[in-house]
Amino acid sequence: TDLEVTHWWTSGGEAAAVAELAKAFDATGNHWVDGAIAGSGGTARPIMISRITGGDPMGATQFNHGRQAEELVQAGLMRDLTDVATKGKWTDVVRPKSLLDGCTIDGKIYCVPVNIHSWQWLWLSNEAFAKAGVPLPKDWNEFVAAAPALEKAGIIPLAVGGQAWQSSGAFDVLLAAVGGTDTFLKVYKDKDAKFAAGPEVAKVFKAADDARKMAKNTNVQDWNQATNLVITGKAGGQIMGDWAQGEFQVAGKTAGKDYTCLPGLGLNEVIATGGDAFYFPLLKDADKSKAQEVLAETLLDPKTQVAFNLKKGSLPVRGDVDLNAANDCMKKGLAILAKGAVIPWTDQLLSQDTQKQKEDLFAEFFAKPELTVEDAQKRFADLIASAD
Amino acid sequence: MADITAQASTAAGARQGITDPYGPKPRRVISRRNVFLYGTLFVMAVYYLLPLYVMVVTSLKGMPEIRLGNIFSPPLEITFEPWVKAWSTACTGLNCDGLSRGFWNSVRITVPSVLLSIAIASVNGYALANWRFKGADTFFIILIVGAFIPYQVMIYPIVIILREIGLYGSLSGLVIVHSIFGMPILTLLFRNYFSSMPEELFRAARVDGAGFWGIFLRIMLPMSLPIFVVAIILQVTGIWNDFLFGVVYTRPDTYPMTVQLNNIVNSVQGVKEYNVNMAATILTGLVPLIVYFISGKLFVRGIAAGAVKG
Amino acid sequence: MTAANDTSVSIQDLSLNFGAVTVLETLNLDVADGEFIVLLGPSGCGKSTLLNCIAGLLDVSEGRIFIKGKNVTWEEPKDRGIGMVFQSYALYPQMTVEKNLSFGLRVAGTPKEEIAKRIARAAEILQIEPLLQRKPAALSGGQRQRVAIGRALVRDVDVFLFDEPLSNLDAKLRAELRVEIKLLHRKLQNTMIYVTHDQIEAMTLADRIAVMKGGVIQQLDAPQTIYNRPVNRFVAGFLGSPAMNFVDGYLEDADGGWRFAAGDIKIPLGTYDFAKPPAPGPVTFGIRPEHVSLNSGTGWPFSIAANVEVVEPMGSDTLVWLKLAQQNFSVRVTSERTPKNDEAVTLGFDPMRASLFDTATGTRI
Amino acid sequence: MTAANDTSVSIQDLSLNFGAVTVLETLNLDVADGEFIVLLGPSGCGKSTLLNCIAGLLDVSEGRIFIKGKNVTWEEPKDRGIGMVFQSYALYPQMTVEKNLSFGLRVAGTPKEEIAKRIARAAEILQIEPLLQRKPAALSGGQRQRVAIGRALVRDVDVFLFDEPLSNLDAKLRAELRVEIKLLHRKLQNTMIYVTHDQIEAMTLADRIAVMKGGVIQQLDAPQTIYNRPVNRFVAGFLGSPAMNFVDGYLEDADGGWRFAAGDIKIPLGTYDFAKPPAPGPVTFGIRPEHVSLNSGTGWPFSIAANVEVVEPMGSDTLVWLKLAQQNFSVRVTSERTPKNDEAVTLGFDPMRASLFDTATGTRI
Amino acid sequence: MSKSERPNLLFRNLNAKVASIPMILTAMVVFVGGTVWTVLYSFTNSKLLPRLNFVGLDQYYRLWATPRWLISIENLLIYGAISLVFSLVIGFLLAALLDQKIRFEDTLRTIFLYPFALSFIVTGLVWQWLLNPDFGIQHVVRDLGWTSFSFDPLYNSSIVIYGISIAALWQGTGLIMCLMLAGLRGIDEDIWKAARVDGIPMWKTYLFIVIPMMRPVFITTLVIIAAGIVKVYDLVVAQTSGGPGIASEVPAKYVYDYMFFAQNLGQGFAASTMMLLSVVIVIVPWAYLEFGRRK
Ligand SMILES: Nc1ncnc2c1ncn2[C@@H]1O[C@H](COP(=O)(O)OP(=O)(O)OP(=O)(O)O)[C@@H](O)[C@H]1O
Ligand SMILES: Nc1ncnc2c1ncn2[C@@H]1O[C@H](COP(=O)(O)OP(=O)(O)OP(=O)(O)O)[C@@H](O)[C@H]1O
Ligand SMILES: [Mg+2]
Ligand SMILES: [Mg+2]
Repeated sequence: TDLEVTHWWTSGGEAAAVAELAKAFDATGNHWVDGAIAGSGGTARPIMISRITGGDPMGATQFNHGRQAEELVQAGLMRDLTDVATKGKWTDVVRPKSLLDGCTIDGKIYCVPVNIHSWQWLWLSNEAFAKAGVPLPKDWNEFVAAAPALEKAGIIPLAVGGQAWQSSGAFDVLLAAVGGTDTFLKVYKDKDAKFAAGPEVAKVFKAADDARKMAKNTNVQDWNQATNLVITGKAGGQIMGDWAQGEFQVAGKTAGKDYTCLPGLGLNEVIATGGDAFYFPLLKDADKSKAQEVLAETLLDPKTQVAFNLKKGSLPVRGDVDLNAANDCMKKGLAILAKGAVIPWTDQLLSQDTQKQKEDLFAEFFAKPELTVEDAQKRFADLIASAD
Repeated sequence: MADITAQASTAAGARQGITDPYGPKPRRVISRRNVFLYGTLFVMAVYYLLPLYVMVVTSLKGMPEIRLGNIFSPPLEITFEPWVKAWSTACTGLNCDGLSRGFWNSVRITVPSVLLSIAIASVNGYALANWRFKGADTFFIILIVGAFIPYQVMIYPIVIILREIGLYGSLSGLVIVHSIFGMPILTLLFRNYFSSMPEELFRAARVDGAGFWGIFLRIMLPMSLPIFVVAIILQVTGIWNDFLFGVVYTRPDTYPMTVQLNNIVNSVQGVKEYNVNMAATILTGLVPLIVYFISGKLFVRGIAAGAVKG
Repeated sequence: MTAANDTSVSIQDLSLNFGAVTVLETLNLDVADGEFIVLLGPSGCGKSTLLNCIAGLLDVSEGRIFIKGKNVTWEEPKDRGIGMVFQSYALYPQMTVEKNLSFGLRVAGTPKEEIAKRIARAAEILQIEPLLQRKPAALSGGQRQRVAIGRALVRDVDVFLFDEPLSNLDAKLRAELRVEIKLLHRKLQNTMIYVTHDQIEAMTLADRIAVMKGGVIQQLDAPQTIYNRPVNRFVAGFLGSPAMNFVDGYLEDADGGWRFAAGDIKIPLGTYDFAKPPAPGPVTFGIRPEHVSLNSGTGWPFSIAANVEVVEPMGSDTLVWLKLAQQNFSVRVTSERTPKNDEAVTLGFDPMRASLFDTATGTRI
Repeated sequence: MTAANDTSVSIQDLSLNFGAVTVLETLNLDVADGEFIVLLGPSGCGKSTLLNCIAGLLDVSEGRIFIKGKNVTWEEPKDRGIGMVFQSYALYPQMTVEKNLSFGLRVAGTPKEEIAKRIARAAEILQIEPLLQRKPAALSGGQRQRVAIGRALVRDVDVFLFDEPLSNLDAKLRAELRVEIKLLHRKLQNTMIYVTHDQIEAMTLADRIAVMKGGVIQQLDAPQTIYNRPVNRFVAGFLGSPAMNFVDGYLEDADGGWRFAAGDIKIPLGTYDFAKPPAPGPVTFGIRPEHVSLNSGTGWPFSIAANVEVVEPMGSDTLVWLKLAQQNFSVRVTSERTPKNDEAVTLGFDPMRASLFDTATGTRI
Repeated sequence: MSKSERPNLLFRNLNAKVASIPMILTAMVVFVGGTVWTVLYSFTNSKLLPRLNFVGLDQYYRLWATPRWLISIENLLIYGAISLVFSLVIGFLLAALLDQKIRFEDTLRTIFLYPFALSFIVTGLVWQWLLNPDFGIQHVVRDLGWTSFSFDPLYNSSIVIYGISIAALWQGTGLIMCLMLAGLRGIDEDIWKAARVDGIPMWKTYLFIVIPMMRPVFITTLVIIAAGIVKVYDLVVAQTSGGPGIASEVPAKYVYDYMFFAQNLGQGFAASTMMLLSVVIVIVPWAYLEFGRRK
């Protein structure tokens, strides 16, 4: 049975990863009809939502699990996967458990998490530091200290693409790394506005100020172009999620030799359990509904998980798979995961509305030096106050 | 104001001497006026042509040359690979068939949309110009104001409307959407055009016994070539170039070319492949461009007939 | 209330307004069978509007219209038995003459042979046989006009409506086609209603002229009656070229009977045929330039001396302008007797040929 | 080669072509100071083109133009000392009448008081003082035309050029403004060159008329000469309304002298004033409708019987149509003597008033 | 005789009414219906899906307290002013130049008009590239040896909106030129002659006589430009995505982002209502004057 699957994975590493899913699904005798929408979630999501609400749903669709699809579920447009989940004992195999929480609404499971993406990475170009003649930094603070040397060598210390979610994400990473897990949770989970206006967060803003100064010469838009700056040694480093690893791989770079990764920016080694999940709109066609079940099972199949996540550069959602093929960085991630040093990610904690406002704020903050740290923090606190 | 009519007068001038003007006034080809006139036009022409030039040149270069060279320099080594790639092998997600699929989808979307929207708008314009009934103007004004509404505002209500009539996601749905959004300007054009036709012609046809449709089909239509050309050009351009409706109201297997273009351009794999992007860009714009190059003259004439008369 | 049976077109209490503007107001008009009626009036007086109402191209606001005794007020134009010829010809530019002529018949589904027969007849009457395969763009103005008439002709209608059919043509052609229309009417004996603002056309063509002003018919009469006994000053001034001379003054009851006085000039009105019992008061005296003679002896009931101001030779005649009681006054003379500028001349005329109007209301006295 | 000093405008060997089309060909024209010249001719004969050449709005192809003795062939329009009035008035629609009049002067930097003075004068002459603050859209046709003339007037020029200034107006207004222009010319004594295709205008206004056809001046003469002794058939037919009657036939050398023969009709030409020595051959005989009399006794050098076909009463006169040698023939009579349709009548005329043309070349014999 | 009675007016002209149904439906259902619906839901706190939870003017308070919205409005005003002024000026200038009976008129007209055939996406891409400091004009000029040359409008917050306007003008002036040219050709030839006889210099003739006479053309043009200005979206997305930061955001993009990206329909609807309101305030009186009370 043909099943149309929409997603916004179109960059090199992503596309390769999707191919794995498609291969696995096609192997079950069904057919994966690829509905890639380029751009980002921002471009793709309205199309997906329009189609679901417009009565022309696809067979399955990618969302970031969390609150993006909450209302669609509430409106009864999405398929309840509890049966499949019970059959596949998802509650047992999915790790960490909190991942499934994001898919659970009123006790029913509505989505299949396929990977764990963590944002908390600093990717460094070994070549760039060599060229600048400074040793590879071990954490964010050393990195900031090395910035002048990099700049002198004509290298952009930190690559931050123009898209708003990159600046906003970078700040969130700094919040968790520089501020620490508690700070992060207090701000985003408890939405403590007073705290957000306080000195703890001010420290983070100071770090963000460093970041924007280091990034000011980045003239690219897309995240992977920024990554490419690091890959080619034009930039010293980039704060980006583990999906960036896919790009290094496609470029044929080896972790540890050509590039270095610092989870939690080397300050606070935690991993956020964000990630992608597949949702299944409620379909009338019985064959397709059946195929949806098959796809859901396939997605969580250990083999698929490995193949997909290796290409994608993300971590698998089940702990019982064999990841010997994983590279240096991935192993670091797995180790942290094993330690249980996980935090929930903003997709789960904040509504898209708040996320967007946050993006607007940090996009402005990173692009506009005149926006002072104090003003930005004040606006951030206001935002947290009204967040939901 | 002929430019170069000096030859005749030089002969005459020689015969008569300067003191006795005879024949046409001698004009120098390089007068201040001509220098200003052609100079300005030339500079403007360069401004307008530059992007096209850059697009074409870039699309014929290989990536290394682009990275090193100058965007304005002609390609050292002409390669058509970017064109081939843009047309047939560039990937979006798992689909690696470039723009080729989108091209046919665009044709399948554009042709019926253009036909339907022009059919509706021409009949509307005709009814407004010749068969005015009470309230018609009010609807027309609403329509004109509607032309100013940002499309984004209408996406959601239209999703609902299409869902209710069960056309969401189908090609017919998209065709209807294009017809709706083409209606204000086209109706205005047709209304103005038909109003500028002699009223007596219409009356003569009524006396002859032709009805609403008879007059429209047999009298008005054969006289409306210029405005139809304008309408066709505007609609072909508008619909072919549409991205928003194409992406929102269709499904991947019917994505038009612009959506494919966006996918190709935004599916960055490592470095941006500017040459492929440019080739894809040109390919996407080719159909409306050809339409313009062929019928530009009629366009101006039609505009004069339909748009300028208030 | 139905129309009298011998009328071809009968218009009863017709009113028409565009929004707040009333263009026609309770207008009545009866046209006899076979009659040639001309609607004459200045631009904007509602002539075309009236014609369009008769044709059914405008919806009337009040009143009704009968054609051949049938109430057609709400009929479609094609069902009224009318044919119409327009000022701009209104030929369908993309059709040949033949197609133009047959369009109405084809729409009505008339059989082919019948169409061919009618076209042949119309073409013969109008002598446009050689033009049948041409398009309108390839015709001269006069030919176009003939085709336009032909289009009405083939429809075999009871009533022909003409809306200034000659006003786009040059003077020469106009004169020729005028005669042709006259002959056509004589041949066909149809009822014809003809709109024009050219008085020569009106005078030469009409059985009766309806002079309109501001949507109201001022006078409806035979051309000569209208010319010689206009009911009011407007009609008097509108007809005749060069226009009638008007002199403002007073009507006085002198010893010898009524007389007209303006400044020094006193004109005894012994021979004048009063339309109603006269009373003293301000009146306007009007006389046509051709009813005044110049230097032609003293045999006139009234004569006076004056100085020539401007002489306008018009070829066949000459118009002589002078002042009478400080008011412009023109006299038409044959070219042979043309005076010079500033020459002193004697005018003579018969007050019987004059018209007197109440200065205030403008009506004939 | 310079122009004679007493000429106001002198055109020498003027040719003009648009691409391959020659519109004017080696045209010569001398206009005396203060003269009123009318260029008359059918549409497309090059009247406007000639006027535009004089104004400097078109570059001539050959030849030269003198105004007031100065060679202005290469001058800008504004430096030629001309003022021009256009058919469409060409008023600047968004400016008041006053601004319209003064715009040219203001651009030229004329002092304020001077401008005011000139406008006051022009406004007085044309009686447009009350209109000065209005915009053209709020003026009637006649008023607009007067403003257009005013615009030429304020420029204080030697030569006025008029391009069909009255043809957009209705007949009545046309007649009025015609007299006004005539008076204006008398008052100003400027040279005026006036284009029209209306022969009444030409006849009444001109000191001399230049009848043009196909870019060539056919005849340049005083109106009466042109009317009475047209040099060719074109000129004869173009002037006069109703037009001259033409009968095709032969010139024969009969016993009693020359005579004209068409079918049964033989017209002895005893009194005719030949323009050149006659020779037998096909000729066209022309006589104006007003030079033929109807039923007026036998005192005429020539008379013949005929049957009335159509009678066209035109108010002041009546036009009677009949056939002579199977050709249409019209006679103008006064309204009193109107015959009836089909009545048998006798025509009489004096061949001295007739014109004879060579049928082949059309030139007067 | 039933015909003597005035027939039911509803059925007179029936064909025309039937034929106008698409227009009436579009006007009433899509434009009016859609607008009313949008306005209604702007008073709710709808998130991903429209829901009738009324929250009064909350969305509007928030809207006008959002820096990004204020920047968007400011950008729209700047962009609008630039487009309006420069489109009209350049369009008119080009038309006036082409109207001088020049050679190659057809070729030049085609050159000026062809960008109009390209979509905003394409236009945006090309100009993004031309204005890219690392590849485009800046890079080329620097290569020529003028190393301090700086021209990177798309990467400079304070002038980015001008950079976007460059592309917009490139794309749009051709059509304006066409309209103007048509208008110029409609001016009575005699007006030109009258002005020449009066000795009025060319530029003054244009400025004081011809331009005022072209009022209807300018109005049509204004409508077309204004409609484009309000809707500007694709161009910004293709060139800068609103960046750097939020320096080139525009209202239409705000609407889109908040409706779909932020999944806050209420906010998006409130923003679109504000846009509609301004359109209505400007356009409706004009439309009534222009189309309402004629004939
Ligand atoms: N559709 C209309 N709406 C409003 N007023 C109109 C309309 N048609 C005509 N009128 C007005 O009605 C009046 C009469 O117009 P009509 O066309 O009948 O005049 P007319 O006598 O035919 O003039 P003309 O000799 O110029 O043709 C005019 O004042 C005109 O302005
Ligand atoms: N710009 C031009 N290019 C080519 N031919 C032209 C041009 N202007 C005029 N002509 C031709 O020159 C001839 C004379 O034109 P002109 O306007 O002088 O005629 P006219 O006597 O003024 O006619 P009308 O009485 O209609 O105004 C016409 O045949 C016309 O077609
Ligand atoms: Mg009329
Ligand atoms: Mg002319």
